[in-house]
Amino acid sequence: MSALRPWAGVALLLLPVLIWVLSLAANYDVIADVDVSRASLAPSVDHWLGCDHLGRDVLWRLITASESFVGPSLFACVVALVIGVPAGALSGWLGGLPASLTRFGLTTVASLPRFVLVLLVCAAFGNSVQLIALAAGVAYAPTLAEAIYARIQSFRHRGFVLAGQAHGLRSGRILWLHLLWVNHRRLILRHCVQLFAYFLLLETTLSYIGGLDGAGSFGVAQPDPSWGNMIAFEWREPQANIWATLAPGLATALVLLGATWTGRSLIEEQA
Amino acid sequence: MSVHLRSLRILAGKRALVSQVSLHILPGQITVLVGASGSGKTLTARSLLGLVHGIEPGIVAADLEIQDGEVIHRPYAAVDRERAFVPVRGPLIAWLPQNPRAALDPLQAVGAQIRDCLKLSGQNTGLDVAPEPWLERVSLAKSVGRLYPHQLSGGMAQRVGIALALARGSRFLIVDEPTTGLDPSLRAGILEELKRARDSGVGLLLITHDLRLVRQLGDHLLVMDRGCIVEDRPAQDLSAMQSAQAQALWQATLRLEARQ
Amino acid sequence: MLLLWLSCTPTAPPMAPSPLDSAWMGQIMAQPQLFTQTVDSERTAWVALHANSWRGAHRGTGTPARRASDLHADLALRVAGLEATGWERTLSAWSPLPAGSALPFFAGLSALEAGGAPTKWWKLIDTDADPVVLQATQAMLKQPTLSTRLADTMGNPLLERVDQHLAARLGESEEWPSGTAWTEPLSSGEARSIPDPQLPWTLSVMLLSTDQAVGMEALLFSDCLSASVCGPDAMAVLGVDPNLGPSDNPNLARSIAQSLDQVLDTWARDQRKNASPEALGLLEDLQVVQKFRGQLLLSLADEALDQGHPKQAVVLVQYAMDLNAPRTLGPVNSPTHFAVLAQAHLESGHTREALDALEVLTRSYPEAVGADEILGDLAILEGLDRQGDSKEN
Amino acid sequence: MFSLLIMAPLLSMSTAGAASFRYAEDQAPGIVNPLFSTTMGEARVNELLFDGLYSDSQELATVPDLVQSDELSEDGLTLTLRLRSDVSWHDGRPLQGQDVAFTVQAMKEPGTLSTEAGRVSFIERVETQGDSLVVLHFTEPQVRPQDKLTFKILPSHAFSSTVVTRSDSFRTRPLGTGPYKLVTYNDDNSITFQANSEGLGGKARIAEVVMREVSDKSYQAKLLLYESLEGLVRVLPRDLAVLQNNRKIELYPYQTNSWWYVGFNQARAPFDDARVRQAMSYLVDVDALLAPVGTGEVLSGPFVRSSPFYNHQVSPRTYNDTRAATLLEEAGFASEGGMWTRDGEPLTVTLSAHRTLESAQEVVINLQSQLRSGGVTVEVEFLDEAEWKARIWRQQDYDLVLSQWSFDRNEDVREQLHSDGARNFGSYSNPEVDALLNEARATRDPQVKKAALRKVHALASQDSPMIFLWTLDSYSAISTRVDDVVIHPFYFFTWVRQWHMGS
Repeated sequence: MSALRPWAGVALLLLPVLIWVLSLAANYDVIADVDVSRASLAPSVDHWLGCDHLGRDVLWRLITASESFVGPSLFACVVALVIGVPAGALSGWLGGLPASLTRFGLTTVASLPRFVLVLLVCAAFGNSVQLIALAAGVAYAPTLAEAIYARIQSFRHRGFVLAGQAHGLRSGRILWLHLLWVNHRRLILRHCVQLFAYFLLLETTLSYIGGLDGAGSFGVAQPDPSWGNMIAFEWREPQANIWATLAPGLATALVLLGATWTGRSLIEEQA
Repeated sequence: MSVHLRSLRILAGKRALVSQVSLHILPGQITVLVGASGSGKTLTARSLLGLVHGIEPGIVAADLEIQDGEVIHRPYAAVDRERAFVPVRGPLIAWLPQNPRAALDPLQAVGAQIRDCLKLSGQNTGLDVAPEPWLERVSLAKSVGRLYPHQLSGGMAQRVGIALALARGSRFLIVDEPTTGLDPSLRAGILEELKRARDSGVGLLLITHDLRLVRQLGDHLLVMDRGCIVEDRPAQDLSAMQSAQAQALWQATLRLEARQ
Repeated sequence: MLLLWLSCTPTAPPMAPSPLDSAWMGQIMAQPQLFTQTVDSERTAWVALHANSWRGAHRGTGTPARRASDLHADLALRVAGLEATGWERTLSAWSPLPAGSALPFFAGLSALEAGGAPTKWWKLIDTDADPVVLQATQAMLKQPTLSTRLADTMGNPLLERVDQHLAARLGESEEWPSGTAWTEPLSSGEARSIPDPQLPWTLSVMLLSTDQAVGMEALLFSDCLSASVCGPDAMAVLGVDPNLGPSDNPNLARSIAQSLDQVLDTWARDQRKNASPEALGLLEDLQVVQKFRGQLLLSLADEALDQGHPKQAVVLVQYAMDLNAPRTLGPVNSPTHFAVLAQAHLESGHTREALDALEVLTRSYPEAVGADEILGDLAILEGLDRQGDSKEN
Repeated sequence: MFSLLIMAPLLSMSTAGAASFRYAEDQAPGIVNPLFSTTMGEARVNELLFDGLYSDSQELATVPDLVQSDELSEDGLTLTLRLRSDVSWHDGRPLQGQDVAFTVQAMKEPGTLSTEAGRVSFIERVETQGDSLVVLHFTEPQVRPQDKLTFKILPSHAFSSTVVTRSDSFRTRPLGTGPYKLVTYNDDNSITFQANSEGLGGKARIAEVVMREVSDKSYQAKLLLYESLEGLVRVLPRDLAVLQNNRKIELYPYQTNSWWYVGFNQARAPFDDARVRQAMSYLVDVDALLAPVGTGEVLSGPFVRSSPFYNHQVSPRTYNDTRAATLLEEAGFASEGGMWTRDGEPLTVTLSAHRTLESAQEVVINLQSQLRSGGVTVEVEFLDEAEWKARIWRQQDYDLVLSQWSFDRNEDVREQLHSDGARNFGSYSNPEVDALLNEARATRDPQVKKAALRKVHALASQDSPMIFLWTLDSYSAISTRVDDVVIHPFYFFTWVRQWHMGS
């Protein structure tokens, strides 16, 4: 089991990505799918997970909901990488004043709780998933940068770095290729997996809260589906198809589990 | 082409770690730098490459001059040091640190690292970047290319280090304590490799505390003690060494040999 | 409280059988096949009776059809009463009455039907009114009674219509009165349409049957525990004091309704523990408890109206209703509920709310349209000098 | 889990004083000023704070409130009122005739832009004689002017001018003569009211009333069940069953004359064209819109089905895409790839809905879906109270609105449908409708009024200034701890003085 776990984790993580591709390829219209004659249908051959209380196909919405987090969370990862990796790597490599300044800046960002930071950004600049992704990426960057900083600093004077320099490898090449790519890509990947999971949870939470007040003030607003707003939309309905509430919750749990397993396997092999 | 280092002085605070050191490395010759631990020999060697980290600003002054053809004259200065050494590191001088395994990227296969050096050297562009010939040149099996540093024995690591330097195409090679921790047969093999390198025209600076090496393959001998060169002479007839420190070292070596 | 607690403990002696056990509900719970036997012969009519869709039921034959017919007759009588009140109040409040209109003629007819004095209305008929109206009024003034047929209708359509009603009531004609409205031009160019105030009265006479049913057929779905114990009496037997008190206190009505709920809840709980699955199916499918409860409260509401306590009546009917389908006739919400509610609202001055209740009736019972229209006029009159207010949300 | 987190602070308020009546509104009124109330929530708060010259008895007859005695002149042109001498404002100052004069003048004042101006248009001027004698002069003879004098009276000394603005500080420091006075606006948007010991007929029996803002209606029912509230103004249809079965809660029918609609901004293309509006209404399947909201009745015009004015000959529009297509083509639209365009521009509209409108989300999503299938793109925005008043009422900057109108028992739609109506923010204008509305207001023959308004119903249905949706039955739920509750069918708190907390 423990040997299978990393693979199961990766499989669970890849699942939403595959679903995302499927959803982009498919021609499901989230807006026009309402059909109250199908309200709260139980799962059947035509609708594998049944329908929600407006008669929309739960499975299709579950699939389409991947659009609300897969792309944005990848974007969040890119943002975190673009900010966190250079900041951490350069301050670790250079040390001294540049490192102090960069780390001061990052610590300032990190001192705000991430969730609060995201909410602040939403409140100030409006509520869109891309913006939330940007905020999440920025909010996560200090964590990534700090991790990389610590590692680069400890690797900075290892023999092979000196040898590489002696061989005439340019600092940039040693830093980016040998230190970051060859030696720390797992670390970076693990942080990306963590951020992916974090963003999924964030988006789901925000969309859930947004879905509760019926007006979609946070996160993804109906009719666009999100696993969070799907739960919020259904759970108060006394006659709801139980799958319409459970399925998005289970999907979230599975992907998070996948992220945990994958992340753990990346740590184990690192050591 | 030869390397000349003149008047090197390295300070840590007010204490001089190295003072007034001058040395020359000539192509096709092995210069052996001998000294007890802490005598400043590794520091001197690294200063040739501008790799004196952690004690800066420690170098007060030195002239590094590489003659013949492209003459580079670099008065040491705190400013812009890194860039000043770019043309030196690799194409001119390679360095094999004391623990050769630590000098290899732990997470990259040996072959890939040799390939990197080949690419860097610029001499093997295009298709001919296979690491195998270089492994063979240092008497290693081709399959070693697929191994990672932690899978190498000490001797193999040392050979890989030499192969890297050769692949890099450096004119000069600084070898720090190549035989430490090796059993006699392996030691002989490594010395053989170094000789072959010398014979191919590479100038070597061999750093060791073992005077026996000087006898086996030295062309020129430098003895350091407490940051100063105390003996600077051809490697023949070691018994005629002038300084008391060098003599003491020589006697110690003889006693060691006798015991063995 | 202590008693309740005792009844819940397993060591308590078994409770005395509830009077409900011997009533129709208890019987069908004990012997579900009895229910099947009873309804098998006239299944359609019984289903319609259960759903309180009387118009459908009384077209059938047999006991359920006759019972539905009786209930419909009762409803028609209630609607007639509402309409009579509506005519009286509307025309009293209407000032000045439109000149030359036939309205007072119909007001007089309505008053006569309700056992009141028609003359004060008929005397209001202007001499410049439609000659047909004038002629009919004069004829009616000469014979102000509706117990015998008219001596001579003189080809007057209004008199002919009155005579048609009388013929139908006396069984001298098989023809049902048409119930079409009387129209006359309005100043604004539209038509004034006056509903026939006699229609519900005639219906109530024609629909009333002489039901001979006994036993389960007579009692099923009724508000009776036995043939002799019905309505408020049944409540007393069940241990709920149906005394509505001297004043129109809605709180008292609420507490009566709540104590009734306790009795019925206890019984239903016992049934759920002990009854056979088949019987339990009946309990749920037929909504036995809700239906019986609704009927009892309705009869108490009727009682409250008789005592001049309309606020209590409103509370009791609202308790009796199934609020999940508040504007739909169904097994719990019978047409009588809406008729009683309309009357209670009307008597407490809430004419507009009475219309809410009446409107539900007009959808299935066109004879209520007349009452709805005339009470609508009353509601308008009451608001004529008011300024409407409207708000968002 | 999240719901618990959100509810935690709400539950904590259950420890508030036992003698207070706490009721929930979806949204706290932003403005407490009877000159500008547009929502039911505001009307209810006004009822607690202010009194009118006259008000409704429980039998819904007009009875004097601030008035001691009155006398109508024989020509019906003047009404002389003697105010009660025992009434004072919440700050202790006595009620005076000039307060009445001020209120009427402020409502009439063009600069005030009161939404209630229509209520005093029949008063020509107000004269005061001494402190307590007020003479009202009417523009035309009145029969029962008392019935029209139920508007709330404001204290003249709290204002500097009869031109009052919405932002006047009075809105947060209201001063009335009503049974309750406003004590505090609390941090959680709730408002605390305390019984006014100087009130008419003595102090109200419940010492404190608290209005709580609970924007999520689903929690309102839960808070009532957990005894964190004593009253819900309006219960969601889906909570009815639970509340009806709960012995600690009484349900009271409330506010039945209300209907939902989707309004068009007719001052703006393409909805200035009746054909486009009709086409849109043919693209909507109202039954399907209603199904997820609850049980209600689909309407064909601006009256509820039980209204005497409802025209039963007009049937509600039903979905008819071919009819819609014909109308849109006549209006110059063409179908491209299933979507309607005119001059190359796709038919894209924004639907604005009030953030707290219950079940709005379901309706909006459903409507969006139906119109998408019909070839119209709908974008949705939810507005909060302030935005709503600014964008919809004042600037009339919108395409479509989803909202609900509630009427008192007169069901006077003049303000909504007359071209100069104060609530006609959709700019509907039809001279025939104007004439009929005027006739309906002028006549004293109920059947003429009925005929006129039934015709208005038919015309409005034809012109489609809005898509008339439905009416829902609504109930208030009040804890059985509160006794002698009688709810006014429109203003709710009119008879709150007699309510009391039982043992």
